[in-house]
Amino acid sequence: MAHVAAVAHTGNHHEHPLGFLQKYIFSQDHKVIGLQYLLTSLCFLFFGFSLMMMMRWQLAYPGQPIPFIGGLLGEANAPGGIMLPEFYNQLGAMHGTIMVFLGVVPLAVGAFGNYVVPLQIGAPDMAFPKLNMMSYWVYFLGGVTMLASFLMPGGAANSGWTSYAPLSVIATMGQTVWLFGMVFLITSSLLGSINFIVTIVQLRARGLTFMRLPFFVWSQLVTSFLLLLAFPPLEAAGVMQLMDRLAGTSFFMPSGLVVAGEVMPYSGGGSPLLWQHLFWFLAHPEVYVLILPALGIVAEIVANNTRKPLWGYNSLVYAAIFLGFMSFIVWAHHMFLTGMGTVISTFFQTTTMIISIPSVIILTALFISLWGASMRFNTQMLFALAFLPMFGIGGLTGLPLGLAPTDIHLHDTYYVIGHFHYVVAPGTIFALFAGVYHWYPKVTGRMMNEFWGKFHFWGSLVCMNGIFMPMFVQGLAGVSRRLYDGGQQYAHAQGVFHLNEWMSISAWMLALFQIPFIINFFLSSRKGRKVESDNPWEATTLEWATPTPPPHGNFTVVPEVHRGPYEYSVPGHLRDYTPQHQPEKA
Amino acid sequence: MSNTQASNGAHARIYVVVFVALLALTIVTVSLSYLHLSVFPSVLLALIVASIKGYLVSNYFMHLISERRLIYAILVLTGIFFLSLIFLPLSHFHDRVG
Amino acid sequence: MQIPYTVAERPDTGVFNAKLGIWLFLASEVMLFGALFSSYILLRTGALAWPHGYTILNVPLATLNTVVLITSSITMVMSWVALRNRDFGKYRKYIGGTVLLGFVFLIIKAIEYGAKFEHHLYPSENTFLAIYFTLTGLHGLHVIGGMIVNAYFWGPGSKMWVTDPERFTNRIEVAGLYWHFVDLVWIFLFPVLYLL
Amino acid sequence: MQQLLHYLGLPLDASSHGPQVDQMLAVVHWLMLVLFVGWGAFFGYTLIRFRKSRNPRADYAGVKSHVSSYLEIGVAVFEAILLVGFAVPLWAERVNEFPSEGDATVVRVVAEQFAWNIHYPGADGKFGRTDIKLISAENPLGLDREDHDAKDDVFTVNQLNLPVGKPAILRLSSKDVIHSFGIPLLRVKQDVIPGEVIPVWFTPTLTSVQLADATARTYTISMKDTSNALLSALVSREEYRAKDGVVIVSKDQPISPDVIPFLLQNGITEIVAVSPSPMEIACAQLCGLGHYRMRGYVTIQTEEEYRAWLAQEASYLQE
Ligand code: HEA
Ligand code: HEA
Ligand code: CUA
Ligand SMILES: [Cu+2]
Repeated sequence: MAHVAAVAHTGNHHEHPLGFLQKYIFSQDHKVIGLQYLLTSLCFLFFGFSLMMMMRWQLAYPGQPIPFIGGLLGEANAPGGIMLPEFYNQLGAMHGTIMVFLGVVPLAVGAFGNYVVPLQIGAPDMAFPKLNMMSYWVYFLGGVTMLASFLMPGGAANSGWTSYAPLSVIATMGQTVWLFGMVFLITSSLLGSINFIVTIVQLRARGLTFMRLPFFVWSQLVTSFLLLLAFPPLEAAGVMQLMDRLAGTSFFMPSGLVVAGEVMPYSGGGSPLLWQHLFWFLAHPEVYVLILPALGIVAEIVANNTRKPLWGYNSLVYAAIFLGFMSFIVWAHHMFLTGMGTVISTFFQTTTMIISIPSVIILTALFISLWGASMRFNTQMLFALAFLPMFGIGGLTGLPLGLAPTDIHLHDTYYVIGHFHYVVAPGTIFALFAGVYHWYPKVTGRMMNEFWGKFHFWGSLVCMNGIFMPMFVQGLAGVSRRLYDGGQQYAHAQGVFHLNEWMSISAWMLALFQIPFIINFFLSSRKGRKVESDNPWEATTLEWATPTPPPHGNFTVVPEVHRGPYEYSVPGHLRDYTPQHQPEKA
Repeated sequence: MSNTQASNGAHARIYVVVFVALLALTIVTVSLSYLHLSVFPSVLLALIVASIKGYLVSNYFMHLISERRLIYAILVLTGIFFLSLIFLPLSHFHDRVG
Repeated sequence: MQIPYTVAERPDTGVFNAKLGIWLFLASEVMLFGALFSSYILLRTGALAWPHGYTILNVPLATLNTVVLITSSITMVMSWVALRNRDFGKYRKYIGGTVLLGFVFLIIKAIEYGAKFEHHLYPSENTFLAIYFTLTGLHGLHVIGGMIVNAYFWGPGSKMWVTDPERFTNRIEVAGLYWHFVDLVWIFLFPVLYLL
Repeated sequence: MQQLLHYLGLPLDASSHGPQVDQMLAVVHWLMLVLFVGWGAFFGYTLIRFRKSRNPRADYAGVKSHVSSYLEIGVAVFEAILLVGFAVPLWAERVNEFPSEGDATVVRVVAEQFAWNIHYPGADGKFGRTDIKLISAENPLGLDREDHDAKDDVFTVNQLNLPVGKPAILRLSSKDVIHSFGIPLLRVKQDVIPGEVIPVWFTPTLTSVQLADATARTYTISMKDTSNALLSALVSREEYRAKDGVVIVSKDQPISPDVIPFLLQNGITEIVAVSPSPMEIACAQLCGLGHYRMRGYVTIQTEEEYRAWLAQEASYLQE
């Protein structure tokens, strides 16, 4: 992608040329930083997926040596190529952590947000370019720290991505490194979210009122607030867990713990539930951080490829704001079974049911937007369209989890795993793929290959469902999650255990279908068809009003906005799209 | 620079008054603690005094009093989440099975 | 294109960029300390016994520290007033004083910590001391952070006064907002930990 | 719908409150299905009807009616009914309306990495004193046998026996980390939090024998099954004899792989088999490297059998 950034710097602003380091490594240009985020987070996504592919082998064929790479994992992790339970737990915890904090969020917010938001609001850059650069490098540091944790004695963190105390407090060194990694990632997110909010509030172009913002920008704004206010409590909790581990305090350690026959040397008096509250205070909003930018991307692409305005733009915006607000007060629906009385469980069940309504509104608005369309089925549209029912399945299966009595049977089973993977994998990841295909020509000036794009799409769609649909069956049967042998020994799992093999094969097939994407992604930046105009998709939003690729400073003329974001097929207009910056009489 | 171009001398005088008030309130809160009241009244009084001091610092030193609606909106939102962070876990601990 | 509203206020929002930025940052800080206060309350209500802070901690020293911090707050705000009166010399004195008072605060804090360790009162002793050390330690880190920023604006950072006085004044205002917030946190920490 | 859920994997239930949980699961899944099929049909139709080749110029206004608002209100109302009509009362029954201890079997369950210690109060109905200092390999509960109430206390590891038809109250606690006490067939699950004692209650409605009858399945066997791990983990529900009358597999015996050729030789191609312990305690919360094998067995007996079992366990104490 090197030449891309090179072109990006032909802008007129810097009289004195920047050195290589300042241009590509310590760049303060939001577009270069966005690309740095993009490449780093895609690598992490792939890495997180690879960890899961190893786990899926163990689940499908428990106790059999892993082919090809089994021998490379080391005697401490997989003697004779056979994975140990300790190692399985490390892989699980790191898969969750990497996917959420190092893969999807940096991709959705760091990459797409950084690249697209300033362009869509007609700004020359983010409000604080230095801070932007710092937030990338702190993220990078956090990522390296997480990776390094695999090299610790005892390996990486192995207490789940949720790191429930006391298990995590008595865990091996890897957990300490995990906590430090998280502190870096939280810091990076805080810097980033402040930057986004200030940018969106302060740097909007003339005429770009809040109700004219593209929905993607709205989704980033709400997301930033979630990150800003939900992350600090986890940072506090992380500090307390570090204290418990390093200074021997008892924030999360109750009195009278006996581990493996040994009385623990803690003074006691702490509470394991305190950790859970602080963790989920972040982690529930976090899941909306995973989904909101995805909804934003889907909305952009749906509007663009239906060639008509989004139906109910206002309700979309209000629903997103309401969703963001509510997401702060539903967290304890992850804790129904920690011994909740009627009053508190009723509160959290009610807020959980309430929060499903804005999701229904958003999805409904997107569905209705399809009515009367003139749909183009390019690759990004296929991914965006598939997102809708996939998110639908994931969201709908959240309902029985959100009601405490049904959660009794489903809690911590594969039903939960199925629920959230439908929202994050064929949901968010599809939306992110869609975003890559959609904005690729703006970034590189070249198109990605459509045939291989569609191949990537259909293969991924089939395989994703192959992996995650059987999980609901296993969950209904009562199979617990995080089982090293996939539940092989349990009587109630006997009828559904054989599904594991199918799911694992689907997962490896899914990996095969990513190969054309990776090749397409890199090759097209050199060999792809050149775009004929700055606006190849004939879109209305401001990012398409820049030169391709956008130079440093973004716009050649200061943009001014005259209308809402999705004025497609306006009656009486010659063209079927009317860009936001087009003056009234033209 | 958000406040109007009032004379800065006047501002400086306000700051000194606030400073003296803060010192006085510090003495108040420390002396209250020597009364060794029972838990509830002592917590209440200490929090009231601290809130007054907080009010003075935020309103004058941080000139929140002349700040814009945008800032207030952010702080109100934060306040709501702050309260839910404090009170929801607390109510869970008070409404437990067993 | 230049990034707009780095100095001037945006008419419809009424703030310049950095001011919005620092208030957002402070909002996140409220949640950070909020989580710790929440933990304090939960641990205390769940505890069988909870010592009164004054039976273990040194109230006179902490009172002195409260006075030191309040004083540093007024010098901080006066440094900003000085800049608005275009009196750079006075500014240097006040901001320098703020940094020094920060030092004094830390030294007193260190004496307090030292006395605790001498009596073998470590964070691991009980949850009261755990939260005491965590809260005051984190607050101390914030003081150090503020001192670094202020020292920078006292020294090398103050060059901007010559090139862009408006922007420099804004920076001091923003640094001040942070410093006052650190003071504000202490105003709550002090009674909660020492007096109750 | 309930049938469909069972078909999809939901196991049979053997507790008195289980049917209510299942019914609620069914109602929620109805809502989900209706929404999914309804919107799915709409979605499918728009994809065909409004593709570019069929509809070259998009309609700026799109849908003008506000049917969708009614739909959203409908979903909200339905969720409110679920909440008020099902979820809240059902939950209240689980956590507030405990039966009186006099009418119930009261048992302590102490979880540890990676076992379930079950503590019965013995004939006096009183749990003896425990002390963490006394914990050892032989005394996982740290039971103080000097204590008067502890003299007749019985404990087992990973084996929970309960009488059928009588409410059971389990007091859950943990020695080390968080575990989760789950019995899928009873629709019971409760996190076990160290430092706390959390009770759960339920009434088993089927004995293990009845359960075995209800869950027995007919398996068609072939030569391939000599290496079938699943089959070898089962026990036969019937007696299978060779043509000459020799017993190949007797009732309730495991089906070892090497008998399969004999069965086939004698023309037996179908056997009725069942898991030897159809009801299990599954640990649902990650609790360390042995989480996957933290499995307990539940035996539901008639009142008499249960008493006899307790008496027998108590008799070991004398030795
Ligand atoms: C992006 C991520 C994401 C999203 C959006 C959601 C959305 C929701 N989640 Fe989920 N959830 C997770 C990620 C997510 N979740 C994760 C990661 C976990 C597990 C964490 C762990 O334990 O490790 C989890 C766990 C989880 C639990 C805890 C379960 C347990 O541990 O026992 C609960 C319980 O209430 C829950 C509820 C919900 C609800 C009610 C929604 C609602 O917001 C959903 C609202 C959406 C709808 C109601 C859909 C609307 C659909 C239509 C209108 C029709 C569609 C039809 C067609 C498309 C044809 N989730
Ligand atoms: C955003 C979150 C996210 C995502 C996307 C995924 C994606 C996937 N997850 Fe995971 N998962 C979690 C979050 C996520 N997961 C969490 C939080 C847990 C719980 C952990 C815990 O128990 O603590 C979990 C647990 C979990 C389990 C349960 C393990 C257990 O309980 O023991 C399983 C089992 O199959 C699984 C499977 C998968 C699979 C097959 C995918 C696939 O969908 C992966 C698909 C990935 C891709 C398609 C990658 C695409 C990338 C590229 C193609 C790169 C291109 C690169 C360049 C161009 C440079 N996940
Ligand atoms: Cu015990 Cu998992
Ligand atoms: Cu949630």
